[in-house]
Amino acid sequence: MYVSVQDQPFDLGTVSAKFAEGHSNNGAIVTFTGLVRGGADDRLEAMEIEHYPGMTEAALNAMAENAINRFSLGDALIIHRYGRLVPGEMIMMVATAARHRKNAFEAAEFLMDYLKSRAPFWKREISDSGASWVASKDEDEDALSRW
Amino acid sequence: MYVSVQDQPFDLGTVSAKFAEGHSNNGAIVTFTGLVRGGADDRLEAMEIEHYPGMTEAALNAMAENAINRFSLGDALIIHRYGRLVPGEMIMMVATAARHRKNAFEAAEFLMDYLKSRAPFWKREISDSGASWVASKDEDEDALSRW
Amino acid sequence: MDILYFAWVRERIGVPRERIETSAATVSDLVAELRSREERYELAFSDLGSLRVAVDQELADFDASLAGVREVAFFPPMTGG
Amino acid sequence: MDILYFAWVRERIGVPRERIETSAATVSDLVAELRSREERYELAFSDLGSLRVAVDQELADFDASLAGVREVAFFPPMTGG
Repeated sequence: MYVSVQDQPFDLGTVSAKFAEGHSNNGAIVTFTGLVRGGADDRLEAMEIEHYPGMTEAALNAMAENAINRFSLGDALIIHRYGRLVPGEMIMMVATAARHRKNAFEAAEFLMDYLKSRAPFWKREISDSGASWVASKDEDEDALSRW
Repeated sequence: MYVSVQDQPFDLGTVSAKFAEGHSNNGAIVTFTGLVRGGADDRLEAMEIEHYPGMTEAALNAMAENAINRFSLGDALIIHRYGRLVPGEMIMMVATAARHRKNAFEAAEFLMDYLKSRAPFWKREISDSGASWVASKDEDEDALSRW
Repeated sequence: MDILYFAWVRERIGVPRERIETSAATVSDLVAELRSREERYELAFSDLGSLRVAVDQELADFDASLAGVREVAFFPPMTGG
Repeated sequence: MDILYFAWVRERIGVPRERIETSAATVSDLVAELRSREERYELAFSDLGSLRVAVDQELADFDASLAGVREVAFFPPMTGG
């Protein structure tokens, strides 16, 4: 299990390759990577992510442990950045390893659903018209009800 | 869109990093990687994968195109190996890029479900007790009914 | 007790954290006490439905007890991932 | 017409492909013609429920027409991924 809350970028290739190493009992590996989108008309200059040091690490560790137990994972990984990011940059990623594909997929979706509305991160979008906090979506809250 | 049927290994890190480049309108990237498992008691020596040259490439291209259209993907990738593989080696991977996570996840599962029972590959397991063709699973056939 | 504020709650209150002396029994009592202090608190806590609270770094309800609690944080619904 | 065999169908027939002259109108007719040839074909085609067929490299049903077809392939259910 690996959990990291960091302001520095991470390398998807390096992280994916390292995560996949030595999984001779886990036939299925799923990764999800979230990137900063440019926005509807590409006017987003940057995204600033604030978090709650201490609580964030504890929340992410608990989510990864829950996923491992619930979906019988061989391994799980969560990396989430904070600070200022520009469009195209990677915000976060999760990775899951399981014996079969169904559990690996479900665990990755489970982690994403919890990260969206239960991990203490707040996004603010900076464009040429100013800065605004990203509003939470009802659909993200609703997504939790399936677990 | 990238589709490859190959006997040579691929590098998950390199492929993932390259696939994720320049997706400023796709906020969500999902990868699935399938590895050869050692088997219940680690007695598997190797897996041999046979395929139907010509039909395989056409089938995989059609699946990738279907996924892109059906889930409004920004991009899709399928790599599938054939030949002799040992436990721990990567058999195949898919990658999907979409604006939102739901479509990226669903498209990756869609591709996996179709690869399992509609792409002309046949696996044979070699152990110290001999060689046997892997039987198709009813659950894999059933998985197609959700799409 | 340490009180922390994040995102637009922090912006409205004007500070990221402060230490206060309180005998509030629950989070709700604490909120009522803060709202009675100054306009900026009244503004930040005007719509509790749009607020979330963590007690000692765990998500909690507004009726959670503050007995023995060291840290309470207020913030909008989270937008991670 | 080229006939291709894969996996255990190939093993039972003994060759990966062969060219045959046939006037079979459908895949089913072709199967019947092959079964009447030799024991190894009878063995390979004994349970059609466990076989799949591709006509000119596309999955097809056993009642598919062979008019104008260049290549027919027989194999067990696929096990990719």
